[in-house]
Amino acid sequence: MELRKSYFADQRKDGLHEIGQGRPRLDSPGHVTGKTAYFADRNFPNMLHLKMVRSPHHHARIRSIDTSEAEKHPGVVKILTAKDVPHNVYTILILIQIGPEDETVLADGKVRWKGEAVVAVLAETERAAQEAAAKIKVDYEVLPAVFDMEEALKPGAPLVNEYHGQNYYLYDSGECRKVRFGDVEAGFAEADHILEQSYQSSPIEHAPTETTGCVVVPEGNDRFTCYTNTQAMFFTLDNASIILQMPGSKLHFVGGTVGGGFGGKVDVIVEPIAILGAKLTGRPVCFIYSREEEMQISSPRAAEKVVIKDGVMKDGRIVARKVTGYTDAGAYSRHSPYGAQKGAAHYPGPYTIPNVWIDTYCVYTNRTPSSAMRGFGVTIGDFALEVQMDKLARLIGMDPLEFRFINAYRDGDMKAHRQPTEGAALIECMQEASRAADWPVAEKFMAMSSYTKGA
Amino acid sequence: MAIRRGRGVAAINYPTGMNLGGDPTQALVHSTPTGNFMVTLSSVDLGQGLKQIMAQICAETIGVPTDRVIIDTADTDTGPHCMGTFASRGTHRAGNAVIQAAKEARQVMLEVAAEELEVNASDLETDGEGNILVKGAPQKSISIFDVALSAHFKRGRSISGRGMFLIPRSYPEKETGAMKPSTCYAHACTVAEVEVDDETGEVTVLTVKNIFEIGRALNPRMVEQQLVGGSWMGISHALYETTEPYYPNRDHGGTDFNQYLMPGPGDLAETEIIVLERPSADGPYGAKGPGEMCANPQIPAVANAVFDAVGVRIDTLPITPERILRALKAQSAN
Amino acid sequence: MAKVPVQFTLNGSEKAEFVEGGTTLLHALRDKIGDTSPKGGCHQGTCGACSVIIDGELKLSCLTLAETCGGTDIRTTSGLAEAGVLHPLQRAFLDAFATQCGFCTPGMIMAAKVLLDHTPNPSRDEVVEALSGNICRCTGYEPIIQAVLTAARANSQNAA
Amino acid sequence: MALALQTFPTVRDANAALKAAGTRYLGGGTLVVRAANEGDVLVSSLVRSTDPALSGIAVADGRARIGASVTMAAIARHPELGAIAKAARAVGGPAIRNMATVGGNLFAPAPYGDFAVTLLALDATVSTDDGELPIGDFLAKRDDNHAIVTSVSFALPKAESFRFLKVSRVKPKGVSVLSIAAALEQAGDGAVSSARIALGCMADRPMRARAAEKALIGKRLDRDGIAAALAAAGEGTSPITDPIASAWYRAEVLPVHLGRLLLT
Repeated sequence: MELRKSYFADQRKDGLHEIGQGRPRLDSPGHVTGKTAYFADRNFPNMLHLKMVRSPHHHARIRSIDTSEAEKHPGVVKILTAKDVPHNVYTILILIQIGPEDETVLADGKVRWKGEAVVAVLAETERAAQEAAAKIKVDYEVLPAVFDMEEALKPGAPLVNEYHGQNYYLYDSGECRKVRFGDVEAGFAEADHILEQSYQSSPIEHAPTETTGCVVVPEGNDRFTCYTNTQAMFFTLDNASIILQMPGSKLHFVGGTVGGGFGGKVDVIVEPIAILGAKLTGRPVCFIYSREEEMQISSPRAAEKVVIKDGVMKDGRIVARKVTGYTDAGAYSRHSPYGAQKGAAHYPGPYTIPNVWIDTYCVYTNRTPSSAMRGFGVTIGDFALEVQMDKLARLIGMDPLEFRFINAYRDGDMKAHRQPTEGAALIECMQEASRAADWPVAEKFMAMSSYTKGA
Repeated sequence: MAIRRGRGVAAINYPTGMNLGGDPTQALVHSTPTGNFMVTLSSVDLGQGLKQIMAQICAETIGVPTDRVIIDTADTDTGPHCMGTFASRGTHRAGNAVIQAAKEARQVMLEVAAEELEVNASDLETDGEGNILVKGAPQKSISIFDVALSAHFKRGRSISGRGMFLIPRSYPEKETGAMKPSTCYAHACTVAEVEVDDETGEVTVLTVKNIFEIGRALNPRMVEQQLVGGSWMGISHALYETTEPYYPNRDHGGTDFNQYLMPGPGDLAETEIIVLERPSADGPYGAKGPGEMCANPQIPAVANAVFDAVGVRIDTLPITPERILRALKAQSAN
Repeated sequence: MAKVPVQFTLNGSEKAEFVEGGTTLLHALRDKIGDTSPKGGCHQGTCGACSVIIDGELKLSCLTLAETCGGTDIRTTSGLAEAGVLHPLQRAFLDAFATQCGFCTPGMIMAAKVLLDHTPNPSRDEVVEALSGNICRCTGYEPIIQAVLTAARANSQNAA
Repeated sequence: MALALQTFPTVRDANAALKAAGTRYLGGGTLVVRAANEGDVLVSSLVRSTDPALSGIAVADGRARIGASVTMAAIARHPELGAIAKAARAVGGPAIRNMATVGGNLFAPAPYGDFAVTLLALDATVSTDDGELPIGDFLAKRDDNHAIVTSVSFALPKAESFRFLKVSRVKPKGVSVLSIAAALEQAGDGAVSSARIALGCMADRPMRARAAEKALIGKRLDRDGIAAALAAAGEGTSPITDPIASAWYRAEVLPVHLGRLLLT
């Protein structure tokens, strides 16, 4: 890696003592000796293991659940169903006033995705929990399911989630988050070329080497210590407090040393049910996702569809951009309404475009609920935007890098969401890329600056 | 058979911190009797190195070497609230909270030192090595070790501070979407060079040249770690990864690391990283959040390079050999 | 429940435990003996985080039943440093900033150790092959490859 | 119930114990211990045998006999098995190769079982206490097999007459998009005199590409000579679809990779 100090030197104070120094990491000696303590490295006597019975169907009504055989299985200590969870219907963003509550800790009457948690089994060993789980009989009435976002948005599509009442998240702005800037239709009318293209992704897993999990220990004083690899301590504690209807003062969360997160450990899934298990049995409980659960049960990055329509001039200026983004939330909200909204704030990308129209939808389908991941709301949008930029450049016969210089945002430019640009540095990154990759661009672009339009 | 070569470029920006703000983080800093500094947080280290960076930020602000700072984090019985580690917010939000707490502790430290040296606190500075000096008269000095002892056992002062950082929440205007999503943005431009086997659709990423503007590289070695790993993940997203290979069909989802595809150690592109620093106005020592955005520009850069190589557009991620081969067959059929 | 005795040498010291039938070596090491340096990343044999060295060979402790290890010599990353002095591989991982979250690190170091035990001066390709059963999600592998190559060079200089 | 492991000194005793319901044979553990870890409660009991015959490698008179417990790593490093070392090295990473056995590989469902593909191309014989079976017959009936495989034997190919290719998405280790093993004899003029080609991932278990084999006889290994074989390569295949690749893709690239292997 090279630090190119020549850029922005006037804005930077060098000569600090600790900042800017490549100091060795204080946690690395623990990593290389295997001494770093992750949550699962704590072992407690009499610990119970929690295994989940999951839905084999994408969408089904639960007619009945029979746990009688499983309860008799040797080693089984407790079996939990929806009725055991004090506040079973929840949503995590309720903490920042984004509702409605739309998800069940344990399925109650219905399952909405294949893999949804239905019954929790607590047993002396993992093996006993697995054997007992296999003896639980759930009688399902399979319902029609919808997997495709466009199908889900059509009238008459199977309703995924009754708590929403329709297969999209209802923002205060309506069925989507909107950004309106300038007059996009006038921009298209004025443009030399119009290009409308559609981009698609499928779900992506965080795949941290350490799977999601926690170990909960009753402290004997009506408090519970939860050793967890959550990415957000109080967010998880406070949501657990709501779900369990237990004062936050009874909960003690310990974590902060995590074997990779990438956004995959900000849902509140394992902790509440494990705490409930510890409370009802009075024993330590561990609930750790298997790798298969991490891959297919934990929230992935959402699949997205992005439709971009651009109006571009022969001289390279983009004069209008309309973006319609669809985020496949799966069956429940989790962080997806936030992510779709973040997309609306991000479009039309780091470019100054006078006429912009953005709609971003959060769509419900019968698949594993998606949630946050590294680059949340932006990663797939950037793929779409930057492939579109390449297509536009080729459409007008211009070098793709030069085309970006023409449209790059600079300090003071008004963004579509009506904030003036501050601290821009796209131009300088592209100038350095031109040099590093031996991709020459016209001298006028190498002379540009993010500071002002004229410079 | 032909191996065809192409290159592509992409340029991106990325917001630092939770979209629309409203995401507070607090920190507490106090001195031990011998002048070591404890930073108490509830922020989570996912492996990116938050603990180390908070130690360096505290050390810089107090004026001691980093090895005199201890990080106590993520115990909710002791650490004050942090919204969490996500949205490229850890360094920016927690770092600002640590600076505020450390500044308050530093002020008490300087006041105690001023009493010991019989000067005004405003005339004092730190040398970054654990000493407090009188500006312009460095021979007149006292060690932070002695200041802490004095504060504890002689003067009854608590060398401590509280920090809180909050970007007030912005609410989007319903009809126009007017809003303030973030206060600072990181930037990147990537040029990728690929080879595509036009009989099998297999892609080899030969080189990626990544230029990242990240505000300030607080610890350049750790910045490098993030950026190299992120660049790998970007290529991985471009060409390999999905839990639903036949989306929206739900069948054949991978359940292990054999089926969930990511580039192995034999698939690595030659990776060049160049970092620019335009300090952010409100970042700790000018820092922004580079951890997420570093994995974004490779995806479209690789996609554009594939087109440059073989003349087909794959607008669906991941860009698998199958998708390329199907497109090549459609291309030759036309 | 029926317990079975197992006895082996772990990092030079004798261990004897009773385990439940079917207990993997990974669980025996972590839950019974208290050596948590091997990590359970998948319990499928696909991530390498649980790698240990048994009688000189790299093995996956998650797929090895403890009761099949009677009389063996088992080495783990926690036993690599001698009297607090880091092994050259551990030193090289530190110097190369080859750890981020650290969860894959003990397994990586085991895989690298067996390589260097048999091939003191490996080529890059040999390092890549040696690490190929171990997943890292943070680093992009390159710093780890560099750490192993550096450790090999340090070893050969010491030997010279 | 905890998983019980019974160890027997002889294959005979182990075979007897294997008859109990819910019992499976423990080889290297890469299949059966994984299944147990993943919650396969149908397996309640494991059987293994320490019979030394299971772990021997014997090479004599141009034939090799490899005990069923011999690992991929042991094959890869055996000085007299150099011709097939590449195929053994194609299995897993180093730790898996130190555990995975020849016997286990015969039962590994696609996309695993690359070494079995090799054994099929070598026309190996699979031995159990019940007798010997040609590997093709063994693979066809492997789901009903209840006798412990004790060894495999085959005529050792000359290095230049055995070719192996495994195509993976992930390098250097990754599971198969497909694998191909070919045992080819050529006459003095270069014309192919005999050919056995085995394919992995082209069905749920290794299979022979008999039409391609037939099309190669009498042909030289050049672009024109192999054309008919490549055209026939897919005959009788029903490739698997899995997270690695679809049946369509596997079918499309089979002739490409077969062509490359034959022209090397």
